[in-house]
Amino acid sequence: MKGNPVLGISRLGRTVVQCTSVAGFLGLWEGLVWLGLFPPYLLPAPTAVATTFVDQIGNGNIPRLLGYSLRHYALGLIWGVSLGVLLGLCMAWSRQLELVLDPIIALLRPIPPLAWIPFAIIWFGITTQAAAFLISLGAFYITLYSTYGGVKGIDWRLVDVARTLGDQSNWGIIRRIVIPAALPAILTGIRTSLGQGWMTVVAAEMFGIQGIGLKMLEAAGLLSMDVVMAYMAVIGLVYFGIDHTFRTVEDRLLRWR
Amino acid sequence: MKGNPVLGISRLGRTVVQCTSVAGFLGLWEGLVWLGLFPPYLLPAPTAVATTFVDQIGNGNIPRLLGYSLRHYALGLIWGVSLGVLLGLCMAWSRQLELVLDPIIALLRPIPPLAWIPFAIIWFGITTQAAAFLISLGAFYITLYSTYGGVKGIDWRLVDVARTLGDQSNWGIIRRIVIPAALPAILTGIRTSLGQGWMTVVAAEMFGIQGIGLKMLEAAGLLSMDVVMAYMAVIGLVYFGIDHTFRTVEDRLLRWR
Amino acid sequence: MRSTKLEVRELSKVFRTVEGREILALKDINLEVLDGELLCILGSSGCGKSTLLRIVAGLEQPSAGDVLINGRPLTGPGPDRGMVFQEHLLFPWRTVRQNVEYGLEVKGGPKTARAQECLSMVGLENSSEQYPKELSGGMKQRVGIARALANDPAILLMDEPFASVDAQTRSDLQAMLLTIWWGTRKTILFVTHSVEEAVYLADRVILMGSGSGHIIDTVSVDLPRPRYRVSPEFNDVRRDILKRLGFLTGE
Amino acid sequence: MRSTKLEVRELSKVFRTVEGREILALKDINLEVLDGELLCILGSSGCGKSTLLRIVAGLEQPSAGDVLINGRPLTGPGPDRGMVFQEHLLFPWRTVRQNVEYGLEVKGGPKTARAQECLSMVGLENSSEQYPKELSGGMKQRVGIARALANDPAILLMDEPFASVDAQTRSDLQAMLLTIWWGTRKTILFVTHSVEEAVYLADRVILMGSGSGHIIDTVSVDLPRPRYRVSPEFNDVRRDILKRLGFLTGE
Amino acid sequence: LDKIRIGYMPILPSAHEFIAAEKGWYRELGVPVEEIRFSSGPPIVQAFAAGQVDVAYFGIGPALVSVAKGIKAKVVASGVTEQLAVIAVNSFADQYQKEPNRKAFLQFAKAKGRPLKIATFPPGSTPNVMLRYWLDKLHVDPVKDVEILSMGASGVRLAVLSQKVDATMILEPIITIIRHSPIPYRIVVYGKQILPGQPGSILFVRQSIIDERPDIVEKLVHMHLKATKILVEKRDEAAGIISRKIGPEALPVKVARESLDSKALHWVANPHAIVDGTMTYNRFQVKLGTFKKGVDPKDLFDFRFYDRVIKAHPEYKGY
Ligand SMILES: Nc1ncnc2c1ncn2[C@@H]1O[C@H](COP(=O)(O)OP(=O)(O)OP(=O)(O)O)[C@@H](O)[C@H]1O
Ligand SMILES: Nc1ncnc2c1ncn2[C@@H]1O[C@H](COP(=O)(O)OP(=O)(O)OP(=O)(O)O)[C@@H](O)[C@H]1O
Ligand SMILES: [Mg+2]
Ligand SMILES: [Mg+2]
Repeated sequence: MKGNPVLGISRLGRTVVQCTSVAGFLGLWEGLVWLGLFPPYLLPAPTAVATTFVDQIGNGNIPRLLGYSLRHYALGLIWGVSLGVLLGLCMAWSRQLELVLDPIIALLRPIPPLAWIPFAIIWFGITTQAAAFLISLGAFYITLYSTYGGVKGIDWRLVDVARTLGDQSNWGIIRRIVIPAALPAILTGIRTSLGQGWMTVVAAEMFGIQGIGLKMLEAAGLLSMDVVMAYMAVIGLVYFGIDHTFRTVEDRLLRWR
Repeated sequence: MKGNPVLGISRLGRTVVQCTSVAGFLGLWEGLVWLGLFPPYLLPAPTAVATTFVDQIGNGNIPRLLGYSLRHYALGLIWGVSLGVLLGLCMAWSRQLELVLDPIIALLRPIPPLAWIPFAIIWFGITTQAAAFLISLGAFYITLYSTYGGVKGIDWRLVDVARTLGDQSNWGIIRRIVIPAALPAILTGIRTSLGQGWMTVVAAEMFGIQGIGLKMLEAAGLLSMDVVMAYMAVIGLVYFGIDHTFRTVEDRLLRWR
Repeated sequence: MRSTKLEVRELSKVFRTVEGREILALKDINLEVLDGELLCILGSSGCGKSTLLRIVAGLEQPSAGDVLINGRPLTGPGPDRGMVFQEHLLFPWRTVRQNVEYGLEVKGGPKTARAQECLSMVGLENSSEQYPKELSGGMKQRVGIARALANDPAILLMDEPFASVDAQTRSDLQAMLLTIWWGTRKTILFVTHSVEEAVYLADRVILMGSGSGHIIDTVSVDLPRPRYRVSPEFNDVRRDILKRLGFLTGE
Repeated sequence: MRSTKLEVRELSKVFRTVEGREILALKDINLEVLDGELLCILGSSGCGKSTLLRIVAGLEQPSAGDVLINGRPLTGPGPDRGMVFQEHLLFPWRTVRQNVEYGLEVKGGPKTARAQECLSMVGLENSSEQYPKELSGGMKQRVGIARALANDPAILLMDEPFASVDAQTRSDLQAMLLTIWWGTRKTILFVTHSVEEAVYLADRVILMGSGSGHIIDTVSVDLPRPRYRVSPEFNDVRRDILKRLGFLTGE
Repeated sequence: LDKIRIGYMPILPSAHEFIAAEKGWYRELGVPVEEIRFSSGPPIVQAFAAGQVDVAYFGIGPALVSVAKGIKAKVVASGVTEQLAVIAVNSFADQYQKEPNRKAFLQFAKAKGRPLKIATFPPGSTPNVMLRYWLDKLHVDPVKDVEILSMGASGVRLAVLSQKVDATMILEPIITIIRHSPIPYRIVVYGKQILPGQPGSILFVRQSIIDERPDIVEKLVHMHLKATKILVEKRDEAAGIISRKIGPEALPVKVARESLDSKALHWVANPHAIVDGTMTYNRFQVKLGTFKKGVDPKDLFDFRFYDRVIKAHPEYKGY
């Protein structure tokens, strides 16, 4: 008896309601603009945004700028996640390392990645590295602590089982028990990093690094709010795609759950 | 048998190791600066940061700017969290509302709060409201979905129990069963919002809204990196305090767990 | 002669799964329970015991047939029937006392004295300010019983309440239940899949067929109380029931 | 005459809690287990049964005393002793087959054929590609047994393996265990707190005192196999053990 | 030296850079050139400090910040002077026209119930310093009597065009863009009325490049003068280039052409001409507390390249 009572509604019915709901929302919005209640720079019409969106794909802006942004994103995530997972494992496994590193990380962690922007710029300039640095910071803390928590929280009796089955070496236990048992937590950490990282990309680029974020700000300076919104749509769509893909991978890896 | 093997180390021993570790880290950093390997505008010495920190408290800058930032933060959180919790409850309770609202929210959610900056400025100007809007967006989505998930995931058999004990009205069940049962999830959502909101405050202020974020960016433009770092320390300390306080409240509210 | 407290007439229940398949959980159940009787319903996993109890509690609608209480048809859950669940299902955010007070709170009016009284009945007067997580499995079941008793229901529905505690605790709880039953003269429907438990507790045992959802037999247990589990008479009744359930055909 | 497989000499175990309190879990345990014997250890909750088994498995260090296997002192966990746990403790991310292959994988060399063989022994040859979450409680325990058997250990240590399955499944598993034991002639240490289970399975039953961590008595069960749970002789042994455990003093 | 990185902003004072790039003059330098775009001066200072930029087109303000913080670099030429203007909402402009002093600000605040909101570049940038200089001259308290909001070029445009601020101290082409938009704002004062001879943008070069490759620096100064000549004499051509470089959607050719005629632009390349103005400016920065002490002109200027180019090419004399 899980979930609240289900209305007798078919799969098709659901889809219809959902589409109607979105269509109604967009229609209302378009109507508001048509009524002339708002100047288009305060609220561009959905149709205008759609046209601009197609234009910006046609003139190659979206693919090009998205390319830059994804590069920042990928680089930052790769660094942040690898370091985070590695150090998280080590800290959960070695009490000594934990004692030494934990206070330093606890000291730095409350500073949000975006507060490092000035230093990112002064250390790396207005470059891919600066954006990647900011993204990797967030991903690092998140995956570090999720890995650490995941390893600490595994059912340690499974390690006993492995030992009775003849598995004696640390590396054997880490590889065959600790990592798979902590995998759900690690993957959750990575998924959270994907979300925060994407937000960081957009914000970091607004400080002058080529990419979608900068383009949005520049368009806003021209009061081309349809362009701003077209890029918001790009951001949303790409994130949706990334999250969806990752969830599929995650479900596949954790189908045993 | 939970947790990995504990080294025989006393409470006092732990504290000593932790302090040594932090002191070592700061000492190393100070040493690097003293050796003249980096000019102070690339890496200010911890002692310089500490002096600046005291100065900025003395001249009233830190209290004043922190006041602005906390105002943005509090306003944004209050709005975002109240709306999120309320709508989350309604959506989890009413299948109709869920069907209508879910697709619209799912459409907007992948757009990170900071991507709304241009619209925040154009709708609200360079004001407290603009910052609060951005913060409330993040808090709204997070608490909405955590509340929704929390309610969906409660043990619905407890509702059966309540009914056999004579509790028949929806409002009685929501008040006495659904909310307390979903409280852990709701509080987790609020805690996550506290973190993301604080990051958003700092970033949003960098777009010209008075507060700590702007001050950091201005100081960076003057290459006063000691000031930047002093404000990073403020950000870290305040967040640490907020998080710690909330966790205490949370533990208290959930002491039954 | 004792009056009929509860009557179940031609009761059937069909579940429809999400894929649209139909599951016949109960089929043509007829049952009469006397006022103050302690009736055990015995059957293996999935035979429909819980479904029967949930229908009587008003948590589930029958597909066909009626349930009458004091001759009046059932309309839904109500404080005249208390239910105790196998998984205890205490409200974890409420203390022991607050759990027991739940029904009284809903009704309104004074509650602390009555809650304390019910807690005494189950021997937990000293744990009233603890949270469920701090209790052992046996104590949790006691709270579940006290909570169901708080509303002073005429009928107590118990769904394998002692299935997940260890043997020693189980026999303690059984003895306690008999004491309470004796003291309050409630009508009790007690579901179990342990033959020993049924023979130890029941005035009458209803045997349900495995997987078929219907009653295959009824056995009256006429042993005097307190019953003694290793006595030859006890063993005889146990053996008789096992035979009727078809377990001892190989002998 | 059969040789001694396992010898426990003056074994004691003291746990120190985080607050520094000492808990005496085992006190002066002496035990000799013959090759191929099926020994049950019977005692109530907290009497130290699991601790004893964990020490024999090499997962815990004794505070005093020795454990000898084939006359040689123990050095740690090893593939010569297989262990089966109450909570089944399967690796949830591995399929049934991969669970059983674990020990063989650690050792290196071929594994699939041996895993399949062990799965056949427990009657699960057709579920080898399923994940633990897809299995019923009884099936999980079977996999746990197959996994322990895969290394072909001389000694099988079983810690209340059937405590959390329902009665029917439990008796099926008991029968299966006897078949395997008969076929492989392994030495088995079987921990339980069910008197009935001990009498049904054991060559010899060790009774441990509740809370004291020592052996209070040893009972040989000389009933022929297959044993019949409701026979008067069975009931006699059961009664004898209950009496020695002090349960029937009130009679 | 394997490449030269040049930082610029999408505003007219960087026009020399646009022309040099568009005309392909950089090929003459003999090393590859990387152009990096910034939204305001302070980020260029940071990038300069990070060693990510070798040559910068920015204001005298950021140049002073850099030198004061110990970055080794020199001003080798001036770009524009007196390039700023204050634009404000008509109601304030009217008031200020009647009473060009603090009263205008107080009147506005009284009428609106809040102080005048002025958007400009961040502290350390030339517009920000000049705004404060102006307010200081008028005895206006920069904290109580007005609200100063600092942001990058896009932010200023967005804030002004959506009328979220009442005024701005800004430079071309944003001045012309705002004048072209239908919003009720107009120019209140020009830079030259605030500080005559006020230094504006400059060409700033890292010392290591001056030391290692003086030939390249000389070529850069030469290009700078050539570009100045085009900006003054061939405004139609220059407007096309500027519009292309900033982005035609951001700055249509027509607007670019008009902004070249703006009264807020004086193309002055001669670094000697801005020394006095710079020192006045620097003294004000010390007064503001940005620096503890003033900068020595010797640490800031390097006139050799300008002098050498003028000697070799007398046709540029006067720029
Ligand atoms: N909500 C439901 N939807 C579909 N089928 C159900 C539902 N509830 C119960 N069933 C089915 O009805 C049958 C009877 O279930 P019930 O829970 O009453 O058995 P039970 O006798 O209580 O078993 P157990 O001893 O395991 O508790 C089972 O086959 C079960 O799968
Ligand atoms: N790691 C430990 N640290 C401290 N005390 C322990 C530890 N393991 C067991 N004990 C204590 O040792 C005693 C014996 O525990 P053990 O688990 O062996 O009992 P058991 O007979 O297996 O009980 P059960 O039937 O409940 O499984 C108990 O009092 C227990 O609390
Ligand atoms: Mg049931
Ligand atoms: Mg145990």
